Amino acid sequence: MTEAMTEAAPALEIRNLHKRYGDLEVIKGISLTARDGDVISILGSSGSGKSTFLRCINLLESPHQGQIIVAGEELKLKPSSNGNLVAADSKQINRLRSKIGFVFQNFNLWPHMTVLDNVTEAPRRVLGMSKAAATEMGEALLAKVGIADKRHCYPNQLSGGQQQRAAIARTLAMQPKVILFDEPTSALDPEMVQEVLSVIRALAEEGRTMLLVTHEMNFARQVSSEVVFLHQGMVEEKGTPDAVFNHPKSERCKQFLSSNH
Amino acid sequence: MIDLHGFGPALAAGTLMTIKLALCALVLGLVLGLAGALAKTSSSWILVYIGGLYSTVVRGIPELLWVLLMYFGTVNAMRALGTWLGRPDLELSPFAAGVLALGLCFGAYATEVFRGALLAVPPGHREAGLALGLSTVRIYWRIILPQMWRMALPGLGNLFMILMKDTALVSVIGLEEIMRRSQIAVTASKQPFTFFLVAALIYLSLTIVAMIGLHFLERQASRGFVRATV
Amino acid sequence: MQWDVILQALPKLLQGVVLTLELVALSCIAGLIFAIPMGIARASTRWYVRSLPYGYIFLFRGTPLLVQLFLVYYGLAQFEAVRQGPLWPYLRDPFWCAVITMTMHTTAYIAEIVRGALQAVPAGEIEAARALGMSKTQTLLFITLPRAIRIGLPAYSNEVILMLKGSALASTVTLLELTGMARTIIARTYLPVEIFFAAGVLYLLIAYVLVLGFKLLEKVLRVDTGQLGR
Amino acid sequence: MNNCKKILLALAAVFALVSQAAVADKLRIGTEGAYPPFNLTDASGKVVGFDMDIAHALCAKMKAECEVVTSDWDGIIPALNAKKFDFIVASMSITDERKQAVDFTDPYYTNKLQFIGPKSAKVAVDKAGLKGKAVGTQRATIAGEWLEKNMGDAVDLKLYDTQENAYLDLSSGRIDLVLGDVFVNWGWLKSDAGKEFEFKGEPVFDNDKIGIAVRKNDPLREKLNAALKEIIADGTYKKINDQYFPFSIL
Repeated sequence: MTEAMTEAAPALEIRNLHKRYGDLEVIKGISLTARDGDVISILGSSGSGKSTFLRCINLLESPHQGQIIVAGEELKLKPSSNGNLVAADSKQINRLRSKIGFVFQNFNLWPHMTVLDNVTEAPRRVLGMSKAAATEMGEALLAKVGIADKRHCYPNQLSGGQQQRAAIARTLAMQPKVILFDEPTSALDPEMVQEVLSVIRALAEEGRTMLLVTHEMNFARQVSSEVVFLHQGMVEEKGTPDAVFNHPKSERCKQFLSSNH
Repeated sequence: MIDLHGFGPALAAGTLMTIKLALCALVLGLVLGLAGALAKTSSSWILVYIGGLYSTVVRGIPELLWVLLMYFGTVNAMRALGTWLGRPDLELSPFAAGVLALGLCFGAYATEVFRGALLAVPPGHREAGLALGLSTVRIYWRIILPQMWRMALPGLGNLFMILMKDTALVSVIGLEEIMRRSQIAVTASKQPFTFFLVAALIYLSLTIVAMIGLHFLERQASRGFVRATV
Repeated sequence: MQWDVILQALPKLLQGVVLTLELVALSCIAGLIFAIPMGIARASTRWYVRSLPYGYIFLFRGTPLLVQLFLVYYGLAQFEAVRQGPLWPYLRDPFWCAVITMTMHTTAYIAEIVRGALQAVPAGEIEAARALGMSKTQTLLFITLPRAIRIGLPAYSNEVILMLKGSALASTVTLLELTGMARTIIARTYLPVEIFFAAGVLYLLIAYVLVLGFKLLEKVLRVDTGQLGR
Repeated sequence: MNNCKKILLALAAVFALVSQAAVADKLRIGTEGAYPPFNLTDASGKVVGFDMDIAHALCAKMKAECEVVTSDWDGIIPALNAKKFDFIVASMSITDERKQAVDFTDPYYTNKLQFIGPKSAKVAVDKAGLKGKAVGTQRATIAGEWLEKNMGDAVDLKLYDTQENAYLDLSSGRIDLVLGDVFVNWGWLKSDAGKEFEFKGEPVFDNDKIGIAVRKNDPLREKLNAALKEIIADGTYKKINDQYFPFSIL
């Protein structure tokens, strides 16, 4: 958190975000600010809207209302025919997306490319990096997540934990301002959870700005600078890990924590 | 264009012949396909081999060639069969040859469709039947086949559409279905575009009717099942 | 079976094989080129983009190839305007008529394969590309299409085999491809069983080689691993 | 065993396997039905033409009941040998090659082969004049054979399933010439479609005897020959001839 206050604008700011499917409102006005170096864990029971919220941030889902501001630059939105907000400027959304990394629950590696190609594809296409430079960087990132020896393998030859680490390397390759983790360990076998968490922990210790939707309570408690508890599409409780985990004010949060421990 | 130079009734008769041909070939093909699939999924390697040979060889040779072969090539075999039956003049009419050739081809493709559907029935269902002490035949008849039918239906529907168009090939052995009638009309009228276009439209309407029929069959067959959304 | 007749006919039949292969290769490659944009349009979420390809696909899949071939070859020549038109040098040649018809026909089928394959690419993989900041076009070009090609390849190889068999119809517009050659030889020897048998074996051989080739291609493109998760 | 046979026979009947074979006392005339004016199919599906009139006259003389079966031309001899019908009246030339497969009656008319082409084109019908020309004719005919034997290296030979299709391509300009039976060509030139076309050169082959084909060693041949002699003798033949052509084609 050393350089957190040196920049005036926060890395990511969400204001009053709403999302509905038809008549069903699943996000009912969530605001959230992540300053540089913040690690914000988002907790909540299934159906509380935490994954949807995360996916709205880089418009994988179209929100219904709200503002998204990345490093001081507001994402231009316009209403589409069905009432959703969509990106008004396709160049801008692609640029901003490249600043927001996203790690999926089920990795979504491209199975027809090697691990290294998965990592270098976006830097080459989006950032216009040369093949050599992208390869050099890709290999370094794969080494960093501990699967340098797997760079020429195809995703399906890897274990789940290795695949998720490759996916994290793919995200890091874009040098994002913020990384969003959408339940990165819930598709993994228990013995592989730790290897992924240790990679995320290392990123937190580097001072990366991250939003983390997770069910790993202990992990959230250890790495987070802030914890947000969602219930039925709204922020129910919010604060430091100590405040939320040890002294929850809301009944629902207490229930959730006791049943998920 | 309305009376089509007097060939309207002839084309209608041809359409009727096409429908008859397609339906007869369908029946034969379903029987062959089911037999082929049961053979290919059986535990006897000989049956597996025969089933595989059937579907591979038949699918590798043009339908047109099968039609010609079936008409001209079966003479000796039919004569032998006829002698045995006490009817030495036994032979294949163009209609029978067409039904056999098209049914044979339909069956080869249906073998694969049925096989896929058979394998898609969860093995647990069979095991449950075995655990309850049902006989193998009964398990097939009461548990596997009814489920398989539902899964095979879309594939079979596609094959039927293909079959209906392949009936045009039987025109080369002189069966007076849509295509042959159109060619005769072209000879008389010297208007190939008009009559082949009419033929195309007839086939298209047959396809549409078949699609509608298939839609209802699929609805019928999927009663009691929740349709998968993805 | 008169083997010497087959042996004598073999050089002629092999000439026919060459023409058959030319027809299939040209139409299947051209068909693929036309089918990719058509399949993409067909998979569009906007109705006005997908309706035109839908109509095209429906028309060409709903009518027999034989009718289409006769319409293009004999039908179009009925019109003076076509005979004076700029395309006549091609349309007067039965080879190009066959290639054009087969291409138009197979384009419809391949477009459906492309559409199916595009829609079968797991949504997550496309999201991953979008989340990394790739534009829609970049995602389509570098992620979705390469992935769809692998998903669609087995179906495409089936279509190539179907066109191999469909090419037999070119014999009805004077082309001496394998079936045409066989029929011409039979017209002189009156031995349909022998010659059709030989032609059938040749078709099987070509199909076999094509299947092997596609298996190899699937291996190179790692199609099997691409199917995980489906 | 007997039951088994009965079942099989019933099955065969279901599939119409015996649809034509069952009527042993009826004679079946094989023809193409696409070769005007000799044999063609009219709108009602009936096969008519010179060949058919001759065939029916022969049947009347033989006091036999006859029915007409059509077949594609290039399969017509195999079909005869496959007992799809009993004799072929389809303007078939008597050739040595065909004689190896079937027997022929005495000729019932004599044909010539002659080229036709567009009136606007000047063509000499010899090897030099035909060089590189696209010439169409029907597959498995004497015209096709003649072209292959005599002009094979000079012309671009196109073989059609029916003579009519060759004419269609001649009118569309795909081919330069058609070689065919002179009477058939004559009939087509007289029709609307043939207005712009004319005979080119002299007949190239003028002793093309047309006969009725029967299976090898079939006694039917002698019966047909006798009937043929009768209809020529009693004027029936001439009557039919005059309906179609203003000259004798015997």
